[in-house]
Amino acid sequence: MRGQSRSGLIGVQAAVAGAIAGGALVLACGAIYAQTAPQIVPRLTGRASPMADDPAPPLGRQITDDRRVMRNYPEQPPVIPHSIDNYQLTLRTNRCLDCHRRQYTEASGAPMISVTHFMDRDGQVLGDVTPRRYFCTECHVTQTDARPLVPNSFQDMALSPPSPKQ
Amino acid sequence: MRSTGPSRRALLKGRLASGPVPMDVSTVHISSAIVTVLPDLRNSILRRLSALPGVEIHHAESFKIVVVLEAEEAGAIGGRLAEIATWSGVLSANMVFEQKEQLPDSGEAT
Amino acid sequence: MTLSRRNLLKAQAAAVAMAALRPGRPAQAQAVAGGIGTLQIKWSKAPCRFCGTGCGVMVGVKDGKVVATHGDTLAEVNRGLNCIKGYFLSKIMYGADRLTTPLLRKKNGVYAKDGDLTPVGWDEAFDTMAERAKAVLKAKGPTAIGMFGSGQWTVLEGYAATKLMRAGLRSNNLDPNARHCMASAAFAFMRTFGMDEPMGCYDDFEAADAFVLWGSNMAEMHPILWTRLADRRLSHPHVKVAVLSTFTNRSSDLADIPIVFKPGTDLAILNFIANHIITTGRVNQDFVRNHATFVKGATDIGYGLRTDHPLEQAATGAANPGATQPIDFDAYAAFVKDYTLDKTSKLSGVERGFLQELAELYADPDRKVMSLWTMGFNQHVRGVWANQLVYNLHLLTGKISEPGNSPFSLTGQPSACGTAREVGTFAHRLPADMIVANPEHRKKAEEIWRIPSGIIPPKPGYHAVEQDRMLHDGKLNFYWIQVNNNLQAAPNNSHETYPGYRNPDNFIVVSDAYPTVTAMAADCVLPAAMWVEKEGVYGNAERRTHAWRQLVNAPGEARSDLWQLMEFSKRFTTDEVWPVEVLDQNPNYRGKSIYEIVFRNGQVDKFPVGEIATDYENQESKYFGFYVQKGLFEEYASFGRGHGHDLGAYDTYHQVRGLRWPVVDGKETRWRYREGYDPFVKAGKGVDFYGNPDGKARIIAVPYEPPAEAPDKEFDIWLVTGRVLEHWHSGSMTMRVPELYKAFPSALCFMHAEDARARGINQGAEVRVVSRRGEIRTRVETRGRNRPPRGVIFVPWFDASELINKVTLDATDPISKQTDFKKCAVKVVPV
Amino acid sequence: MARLKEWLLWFWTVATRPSTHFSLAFLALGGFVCGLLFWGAFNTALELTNTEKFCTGCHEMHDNVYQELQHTIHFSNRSGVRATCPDCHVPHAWTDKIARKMQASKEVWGKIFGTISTRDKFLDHRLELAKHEWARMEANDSLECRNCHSAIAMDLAKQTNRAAAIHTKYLLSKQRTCIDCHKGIAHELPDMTGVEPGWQEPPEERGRESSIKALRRYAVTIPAVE
Repeated sequence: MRGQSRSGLIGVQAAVAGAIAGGALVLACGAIYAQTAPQIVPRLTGRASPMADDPAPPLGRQITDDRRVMRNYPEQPPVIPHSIDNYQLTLRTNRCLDCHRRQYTEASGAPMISVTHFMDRDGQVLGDVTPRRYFCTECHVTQTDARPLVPNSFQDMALSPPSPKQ
Repeated sequence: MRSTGPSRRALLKGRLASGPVPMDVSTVHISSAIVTVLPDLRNSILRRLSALPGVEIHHAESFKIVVVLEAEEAGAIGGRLAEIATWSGVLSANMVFEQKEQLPDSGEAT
Repeated sequence: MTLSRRNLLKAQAAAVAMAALRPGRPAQAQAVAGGIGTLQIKWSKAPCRFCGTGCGVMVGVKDGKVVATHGDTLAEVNRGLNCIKGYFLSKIMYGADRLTTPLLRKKNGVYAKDGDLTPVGWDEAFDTMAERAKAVLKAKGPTAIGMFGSGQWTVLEGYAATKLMRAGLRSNNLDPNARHCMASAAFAFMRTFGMDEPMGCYDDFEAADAFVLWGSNMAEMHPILWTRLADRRLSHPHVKVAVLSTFTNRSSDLADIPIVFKPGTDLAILNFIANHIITTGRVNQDFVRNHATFVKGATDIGYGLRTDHPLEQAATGAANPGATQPIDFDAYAAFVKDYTLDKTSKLSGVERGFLQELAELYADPDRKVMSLWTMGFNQHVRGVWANQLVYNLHLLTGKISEPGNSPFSLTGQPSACGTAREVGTFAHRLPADMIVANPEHRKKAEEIWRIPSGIIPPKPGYHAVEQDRMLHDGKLNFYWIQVNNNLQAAPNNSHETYPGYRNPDNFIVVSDAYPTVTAMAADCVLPAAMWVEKEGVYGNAERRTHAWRQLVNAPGEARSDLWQLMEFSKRFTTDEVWPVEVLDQNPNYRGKSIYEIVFRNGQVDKFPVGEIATDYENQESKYFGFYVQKGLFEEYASFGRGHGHDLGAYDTYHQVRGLRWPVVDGKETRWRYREGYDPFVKAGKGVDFYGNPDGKARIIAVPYEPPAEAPDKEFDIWLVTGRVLEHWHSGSMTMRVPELYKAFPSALCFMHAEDARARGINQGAEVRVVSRRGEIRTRVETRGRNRPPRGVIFVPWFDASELINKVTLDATDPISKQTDFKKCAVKVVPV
Repeated sequence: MARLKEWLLWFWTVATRPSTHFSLAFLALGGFVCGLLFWGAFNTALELTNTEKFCTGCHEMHDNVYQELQHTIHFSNRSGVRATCPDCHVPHAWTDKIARKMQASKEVWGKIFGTISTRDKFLDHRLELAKHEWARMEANDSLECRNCHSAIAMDLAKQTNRAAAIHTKYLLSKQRTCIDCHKGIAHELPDMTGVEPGWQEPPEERGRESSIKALRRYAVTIPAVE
């Protein structure tokens, strides 16, 4: 998601600039990727000879720098910036809540689970995390240092220019 | 500072504006929270809230108050919320939304 | 006016909080994901693009691009939640290597099988295709052309394809990749109830007292249904969850009864439970007497391998695997008597205690049980049996067709039910559960399609695995693949699939949005519009039909599969593809283009473009000059209306968050076959399995039979393949979303630490996974989310650079022809 | 049989007769040597019971806790330093060890009566079993952890900010001991309802200015995204 990082933009003028650049990017990508035959990116397109046995590259390393990463849009679940190896998330215990549950955040210093997680299926706000949200890893995942295979030209809503109607 | 537009490299890598960070910008954390309060203590809490630095009251109902918080330093918002949560008459102060930004220190023209 | 970024953010923050204040408000009203009005985001509903759960999402569009998505609070299925994939839907269409122009293998400016993929125009692509297809038709007739579709086709695309192939080009060689996914479930439904698809629905999650997962890792594969199951279990302590699998996985984390059994022995466990129910006298006698009959199935039915394979030669029942003969209750009881606790425990390697607890969940008359299964059951050389054996348990106890009592077959693709099954894109099927082999059914279809009788060929076509074999053997020469990545998905692909694609006699066309392994191995690649780049309809696992509008345009020259099928059909005439005698009897069909026959028959083109919602784009309709989607839907719906497959009016599906068929007088049906819920059950009947003429369901007696291949001295370990949460199927969409890719960047070999040590393999080391078919190189994970027992490894198949299907065995269930991707013998050796 | 009887008789007569051939010194010495031999044998035997091989010799341990251990960092890690069962579950000081072994004799009964002979039963007893170990380690200030992980030897700079902050706040200040926070690091956890995480403030502490300051102090140690 660093791809959409807004760092370095100065207010809206720059945002517009960014957007135009974004538009340009799409065209650029169009130009780079479409006009010629598709490039070989083994993990996506398979290898040049798909049935060959080539070495498996080393595994990506987990990112554990504790840095919050900007979301692509408000309702995107934040990614997990720390290791969760062997964190137990079972019928009997929930290691995530040991730090992120409201009553523990003060001592653990971890961000508190947002109130949206307290709403049950019928939209009632409960006293604690709703059971339907008990398994945190359904939506929140850690990241490795693997570099994206191809660019993603997704456009941040705040970077695209105000439409002419306005 | 025009140079902070997306570099050609950034462009090819599909990174929007991941150019160098200008020196004179600072981090700002903007977040919103819902403060649940006892109705009869609401007004006093509203007063205390408005007194807090970087806290704006956006909307208030009988026992729910929507506040927008702003801080320069990570965790300060959390701290402030934790603080609010300890006030008498406050049932809970829950963060709903947080965004981290790099913006110039000078408040830009609106 | 421009708004300060800071103020904008504050307004956005406030808006989100305000939305949180008001749960359950219309999702449009909380246009929060886009912040506030100044952001000018238009929100529209759509079903999720991924699995068969069928979550509703709100899609935010700004300046012709999808800029945000979030769970639809009004969608019954997910009530505002999404899984990690769903939350990243906004990015799946924007991988920079989207295909934006047709590609054709060319050398010196002309088509050549050994040429390089070169950008061409649509006309050149279609002309070359038509030329090849006509040559093949002339030389070998319609049985030499085929199409491989998908449960990711919209209902309309699937319907257009099946109609084009059967009514136009006169070939039944049309099969969906759902054959690899759902076929066993579909066959079991037909054999047991005479009618496809579940009787229950997702509402059962909130009503059941026990959940039994038979080979389904819902925690990763159906996350939103898992949230509903977890919700029920965690907020109602009396609820019990049993998870059966061949390895410990994330679903086991919620299990009260965690069971890991030896591959294939689930059949024995199922028969043991039936035996337990009978011997403890808990059979629901009334229900069984009034609503069930007993049959005995053919045994030793082989493994769907090539007929010259020794295993097929040896199988005595392989000739007619689906044969059954009627028996009575006593004969059935005697049959399952062998499956004692001891025998079953020994065979399956499961503790007696767990087996008893599991059996009690079904036997206890006061417990409502929901059985759930996916690929562990369906991708099984005895998949149809496994499905039916679960129905046995629910029928013996009468725990069926009512809230909470529900044998429920989950699906893997967004429209596996809606398109692959209901529309009938299988090689042997027609719409609404009809089959090509039945003259009555063909007649009905020909009438609705307004084509002369005798056009639809009576012989079922090649199924998925057979298609690959026929391509390989050069009997299938023109092959069009849409919305799927079969070269990565097909079993034993380095011996059967790939050689077939590269066979010089064959012409392979692939329609896809991205350059997949399959596309790169094709001779002609057509750029496809995807998801909300077109108007469409999906049908999920609970019979819910859900429609969406076109919200953005596809990039470059990419066009929807529907447009491609229709435009291509213009290049054929009846004189070229229909038999002379039929044309002689029906001269008025002479000289017509297949396009006119199939799409301009006065029904499909009945609705004017004017009926399209004014504020939405609809490229196909504007191009062809009539409301294509509505016309196709209404003609298709006429197949099912009046006999339990009823669909509502097309336009209503754009208003509601989907409706569960049968839809009668605008009312959906939640539980079929039960009076009071299902309008087709007459008053006083109570329960009526009206799919079968006698109104009764079949309880079948079939034994445990061993898998096609088992570990031996050389290939000493079981291989199980499957998916992971972060990636969907072959990963062509999710691998292009940076967050999802970074979360799970490559395939792994999940293995038991002791197995690894025994082979001198370190955690994280590179290994070769080798079978009699082929091998891949990957890395070993002994600590991950999947924890196989000794003697089993698990390898996901999403990674195009580590094609595990080079290793898998192309054995299928002999009845459903669905591949068994869960059981073959391999060895793991250090590199 | 008769032979044996004869021999016993002979031994008895000899043994009861006062020594005529051997000096007292020799006898004493002999006794001492025998004593040594016995002692050595005893300790050797004791050590044999202190190996992972012995612990996982019975299926209760092998099929449950040992399986779980193999998925954890204490079983395989970067440097290959590995903790075996006794490293964490048997005290290293001799007296504590004997004490632990005495307790263990009770476990032998458990084995004989098959208290946890199946996974099913094991899961039922897990909470009880876990509580024993937690209590023991709380009592000895997580002695077995500290045999390898010495608080003073921790390089806070090498830890993530979160870990460093929390270790500073709770471990270095001796407010908590390892096991308070690091439960279930080597095995699956039992039902944890009612078991609060180690860093949870005691009720009277909560909401105090002090801990808010602590939170701030901790928070600023997280560098901003550049």
